[in-house]
Amino acid sequence: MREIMHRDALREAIAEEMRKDEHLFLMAYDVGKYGGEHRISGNLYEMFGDLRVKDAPISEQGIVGCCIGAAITGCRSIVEIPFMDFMPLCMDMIVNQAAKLYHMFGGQMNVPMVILTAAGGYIRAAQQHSQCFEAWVAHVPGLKTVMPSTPYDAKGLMKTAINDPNPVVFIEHKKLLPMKGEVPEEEYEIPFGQADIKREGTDATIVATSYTVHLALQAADNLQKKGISVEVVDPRTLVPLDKATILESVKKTTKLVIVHDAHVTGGFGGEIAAIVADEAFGYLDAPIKRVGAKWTPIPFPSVMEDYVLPGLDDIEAAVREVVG
Amino acid sequence: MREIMHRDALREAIAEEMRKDEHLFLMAYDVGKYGGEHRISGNLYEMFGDLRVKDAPISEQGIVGCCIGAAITGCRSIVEIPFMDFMPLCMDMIVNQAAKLYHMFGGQMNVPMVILTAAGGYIRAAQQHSQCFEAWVAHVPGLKTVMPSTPYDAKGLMKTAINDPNPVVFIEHKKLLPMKGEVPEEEYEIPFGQADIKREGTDATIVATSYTVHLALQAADNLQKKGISVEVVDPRTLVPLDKATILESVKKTTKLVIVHDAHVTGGFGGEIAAIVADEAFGYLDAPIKRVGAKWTPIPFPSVMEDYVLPGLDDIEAAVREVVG
Amino acid sequence: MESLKKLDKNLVSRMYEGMLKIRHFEETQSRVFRAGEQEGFTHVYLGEEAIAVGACLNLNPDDFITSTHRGHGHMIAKGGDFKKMMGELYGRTTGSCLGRSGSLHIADRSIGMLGANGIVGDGNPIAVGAGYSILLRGTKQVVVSFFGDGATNQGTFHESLNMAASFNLPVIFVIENNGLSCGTITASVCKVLENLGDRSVAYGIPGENIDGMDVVEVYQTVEKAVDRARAGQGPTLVNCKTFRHHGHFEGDIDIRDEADINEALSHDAIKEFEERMLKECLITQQKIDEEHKRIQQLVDEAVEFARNSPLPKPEDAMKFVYAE
Amino acid sequence: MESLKKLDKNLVSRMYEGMLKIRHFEETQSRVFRAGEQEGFTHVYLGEEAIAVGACLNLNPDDFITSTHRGHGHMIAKGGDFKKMMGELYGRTTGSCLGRSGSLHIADRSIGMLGANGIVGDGNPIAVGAGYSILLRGTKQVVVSFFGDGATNQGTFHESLNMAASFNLPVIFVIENNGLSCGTITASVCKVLENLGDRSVAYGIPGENIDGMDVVEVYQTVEKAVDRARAGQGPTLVNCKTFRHHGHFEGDIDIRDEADINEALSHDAIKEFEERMLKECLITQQKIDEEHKRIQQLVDEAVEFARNSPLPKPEDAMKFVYAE
Ligand SMILES: Cc1ncc(C[n+]2csc(CCOP(=O)(O)OP(=O)(O)O)c2C)c(N)n1
Ligand SMILES: Cc1ncc(C[n+]2csc(CCOP(=O)(O)OP(=O)(O)O)c2C)c(N)n1
Ligand SMILES: [Mg+2]
Ligand SMILES: [Mg+2]
Repeated sequence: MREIMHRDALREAIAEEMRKDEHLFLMAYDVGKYGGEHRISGNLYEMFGDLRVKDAPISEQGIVGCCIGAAITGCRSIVEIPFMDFMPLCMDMIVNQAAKLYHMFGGQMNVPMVILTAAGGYIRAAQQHSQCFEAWVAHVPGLKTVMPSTPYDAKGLMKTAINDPNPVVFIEHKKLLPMKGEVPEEEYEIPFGQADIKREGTDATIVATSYTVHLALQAADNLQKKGISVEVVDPRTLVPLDKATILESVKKTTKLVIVHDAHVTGGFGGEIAAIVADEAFGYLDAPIKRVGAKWTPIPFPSVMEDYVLPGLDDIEAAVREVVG
Repeated sequence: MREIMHRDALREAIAEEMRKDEHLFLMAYDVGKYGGEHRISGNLYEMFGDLRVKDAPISEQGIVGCCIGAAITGCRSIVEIPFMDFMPLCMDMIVNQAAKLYHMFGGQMNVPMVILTAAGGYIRAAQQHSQCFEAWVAHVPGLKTVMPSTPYDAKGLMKTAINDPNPVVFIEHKKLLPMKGEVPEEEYEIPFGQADIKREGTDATIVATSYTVHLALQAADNLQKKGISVEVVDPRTLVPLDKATILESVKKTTKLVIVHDAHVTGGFGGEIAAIVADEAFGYLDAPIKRVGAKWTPIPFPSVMEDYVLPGLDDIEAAVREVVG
Repeated sequence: MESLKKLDKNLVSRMYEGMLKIRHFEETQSRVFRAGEQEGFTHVYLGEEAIAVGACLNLNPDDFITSTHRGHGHMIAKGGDFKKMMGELYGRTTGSCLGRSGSLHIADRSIGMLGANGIVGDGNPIAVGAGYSILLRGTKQVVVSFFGDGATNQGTFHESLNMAASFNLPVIFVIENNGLSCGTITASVCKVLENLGDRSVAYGIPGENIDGMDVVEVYQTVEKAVDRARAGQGPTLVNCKTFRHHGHFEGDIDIRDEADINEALSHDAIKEFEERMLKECLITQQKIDEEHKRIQQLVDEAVEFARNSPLPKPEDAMKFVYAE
Repeated sequence: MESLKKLDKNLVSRMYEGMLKIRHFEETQSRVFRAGEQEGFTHVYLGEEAIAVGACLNLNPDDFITSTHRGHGHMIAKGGDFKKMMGELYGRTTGSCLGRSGSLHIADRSIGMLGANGIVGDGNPIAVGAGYSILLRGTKQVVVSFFGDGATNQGTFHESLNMAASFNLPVIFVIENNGLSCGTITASVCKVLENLGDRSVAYGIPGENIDGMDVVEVYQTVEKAVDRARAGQGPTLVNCKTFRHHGHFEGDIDIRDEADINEALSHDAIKEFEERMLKECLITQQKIDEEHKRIQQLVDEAVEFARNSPLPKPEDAMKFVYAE
């Protein structure tokens, strides 16, 4: 099968859906002629023109609000917030408006829109361009939260996101965008709320998200050589969350390590740990371990950033600790 | 001892510290002559004048940014964001600036300021005036997160917050503000990172925060009558978190229920559950239960709001479940 | 002041009826709310009737409006149904939002009323989005965004006007300039309060500063703006000076001088319109009395209807979190 | 254009030296960065030298500036030390931020440089706060906030100017209007791009639209603004038209036409200043050549210094999370 990059998989998904719905548009600074801060929009501007691939001012609240207003009056949209670090600038619109209108107005208006963003570190972008806020988003009812780890998942989930009648926060990772993977030529969607077991194993379960899925897989390879068999579960969407697959895996392996790029403290790993400590408590044979960023802003130089962010060593150490 | 309301305890703390430091100011809309949206500032305007108790435009980013700029140039401040629901409007300033500058600039500038806000529901204020975002705040290194439950704690923690050289998010609860409690006449501070055992017990531990501490205490009373002895731990500050007291309590009771007003999913309860499922795993005798808001925006009418938010019944049921 | 005789008769009586409807609805709402018949909070539109009515008389049923925390007047002017409205204010299932949101979030999509909003200033970006959607869908609709003088100091005001201007959107921005931002005198936090219409210069669009107590002036100014918008000539900013009869919300303290209030109350939009009509022999005193009675009766019926309407079921709170 | 002879000789040579310092520093920075000697991202100030230099020559060491993602020029103009700067860009412990933040967050509190900032527009509220602190501390300092044309469309621009105007703060807002917002042509998202200085009307303060390629015009315009600010007459907005030599960041693609770039490059602030000096016999070609050499040597020494400076220790990332 052909291999393409995340960013290209996303563009394909967007282009396919834009062809089907002339009231679907893309809006953000730099999405036009420039092709997107992460080169996701690429040639969409040439394909669909200025009105549907719209360069916007640097006005995060304005842009997101604009897509909300369009959503409740008959259009659909994808808005790009290129760095998730900028999302705090428009969390009000996302949380107080996009997530609430359907509930507040008793079903009179729903808000179909995709908020596409890229989170995460490992690219030496320093304190204000390396953050992960998926835990914030996943705390807000009315929003759905998507975090793909492969181009295949990215494309299928993006198509589902665009066709979802609700606001979907679609979280890419800066390290993933240029990464390649197999993507079929035919159209397909991946339903929300279905975790993917990226690797089967028997001794311990790793639940990992986004870029760290790849770290987890590599750690699993390394551990296999030492005779430890690790199962890697990728939830793919945090809301809705496929609890069943996670619980089943933990019931089988009886050990759980959770990995994400975000800070451990207050991260979504806590949610997963809490679910398992409640609903699979009787099956657990070891403490639940979390691996994520240490409690400090993400510094610039690699020598420091690599120390702060979770690495292979951290993951392998956590697994070894739980398998005892 | 005299009994005063939360709001008055806070005002006393602020007034005492403002008397000591002429470069400490309070800024927000309505804090002046009007006396504050929650009547926390009261007569401070008359006491300290227009420059130090400053009415501001409805510009949340601007106000918080202003306090940050003042902080790094020799002043200290308290900024009020009356409803925590408005905090998403200024999370950028709080997270990308206040929390980061000290780290980013290698210790050249620190940001002493208090961001005072009121969270929570139970007052029929509907979807956009009832939210709790402490989990967001507690996910950001560089910030401290305070959640008092009594006027005594509120005053002592506010004084510590004002004197802290870092940005402190001080989260009151709308139901607490008019609640009375004992507060001594003398000045005192309460250090951050010291949980308070609000009630001792042996059969189960409830960790509860803010207004729900009172629900937990009442539930504990009710359960006592049925022969179940509940310990109620109030962390008082989420960052820094007094893990030791929580872990010790759980090791003693072997059962844990966590309660907060915020949504269960993605709430700070997950963090506490995860810590315990890691560091006190061997002591736990039952699944960890969390009690909080159900997965929906907070609706307006009491008949619905009371269904969504955690109540006595929910807490008692959770404790009964873990004690078996 | 222009002679009413120059206007279409039918228009004059619709102006009058519109203002009376708001006046009686709100007087009654104030009374029943203060009597404790409703939960939560409510902000009434008393005194500002000429703005909503004058503006909305230019609109078609399929045109859109966005609104504020003070939204009843807007909804009535856009054709809102008294029964659905009172049902909502009483938190009953017969309300336009099924009773789940109350005064703060009243909305009726079927008449293009895109919702009262609890976040000051957030209506503007949503209005921009509705305008963008009109462009994309290629209709001739227009949008009117109502908001207060306080809201003009929010970042969203600026972002919205800039976007609407650059994208040449059919949006009319109407400032209800009552000089108050809750408990803050807006003039103390905004130097240009009197001439907020001149802020249009910053966006390269027309701006007007008009007497918001004169329904005819409002009507004619917005008429021009609507014509421009429908002709594809982009947005207009209209600053309407007005006076709010009551405190910020029902039951709030009032920071204004009583003498000033009484002085201002002597210039009432409705009373002066009645005097004009009488002077120009367009109405008789008897007809005036009848109209007041007729409309009050409609309000009373709506109150009765609401009182007798069923409360929502608690578990219905869980509905409308996500659209299917 | 005014004769340079009217100016103080010393001032003329400081103008020249300031611009040359930035030019040589940035040319070198561009080269070493593109050669792969540094990590992360960097934005250079080439072409815009006259603005930072003209503005900062009016400032005392204890005055403040806030900056942007394009901050090297501001820091040099405010008296920044080449070695500390290069140390920072190379991520070394000798950097002004101890190497933890790099190009995007360069800062030096000791010279009143309050930090380059990765969030577009966030410098403005911080500048307002520095201004408020000056008022409260009762000094005669002033603040200059530098930001781009793109940043003028952020809500924070509006909130900041409104606050500074209402509170009458000693802040000078300087727009570096290069017509570009990353990959977006600002004119396409902002109708008033050419005359952004007129946005001052919206705040009731003076505004200027000037040639940002003429260091004398910048100097004299900011001089008046600084005088006003020190005299307690409040803020000024200065729109400086300029031209950026390179793409948005080093290595970025450029959306501008090559012909346009070349045309614009022929009007270079430094080359034209040299010609003026030569024509007015204020300098000789030999002296010009010497100056270039002298300053390039300072830059080269700084690069050598940085290359030989130690990398931070990984675990030092955990420092400066909280001040004690
Ligand atoms: C973002 C935000 N900040 C603050 C508030 C609290 N608040 C509610 S209404 C109001 C004043 C609004 O003034 P204005 O826009 O002039 O409207 P008016 O009440 O005068 O009609 C404030 C500060 C809010 N609801 N939302
Ligand atoms: C809040 C925010 N939005 C978007 C960005 C991405 N970004 C970085 S620089 C830039 C363009 C800034 O343009 P301008 O303010 O004119 O400065 P210039 O680069 O032209 O000097 C953008 C969009 C950002 N860093 N922060
Ligand atoms: Mg007002
Ligand atoms: Mg620019």
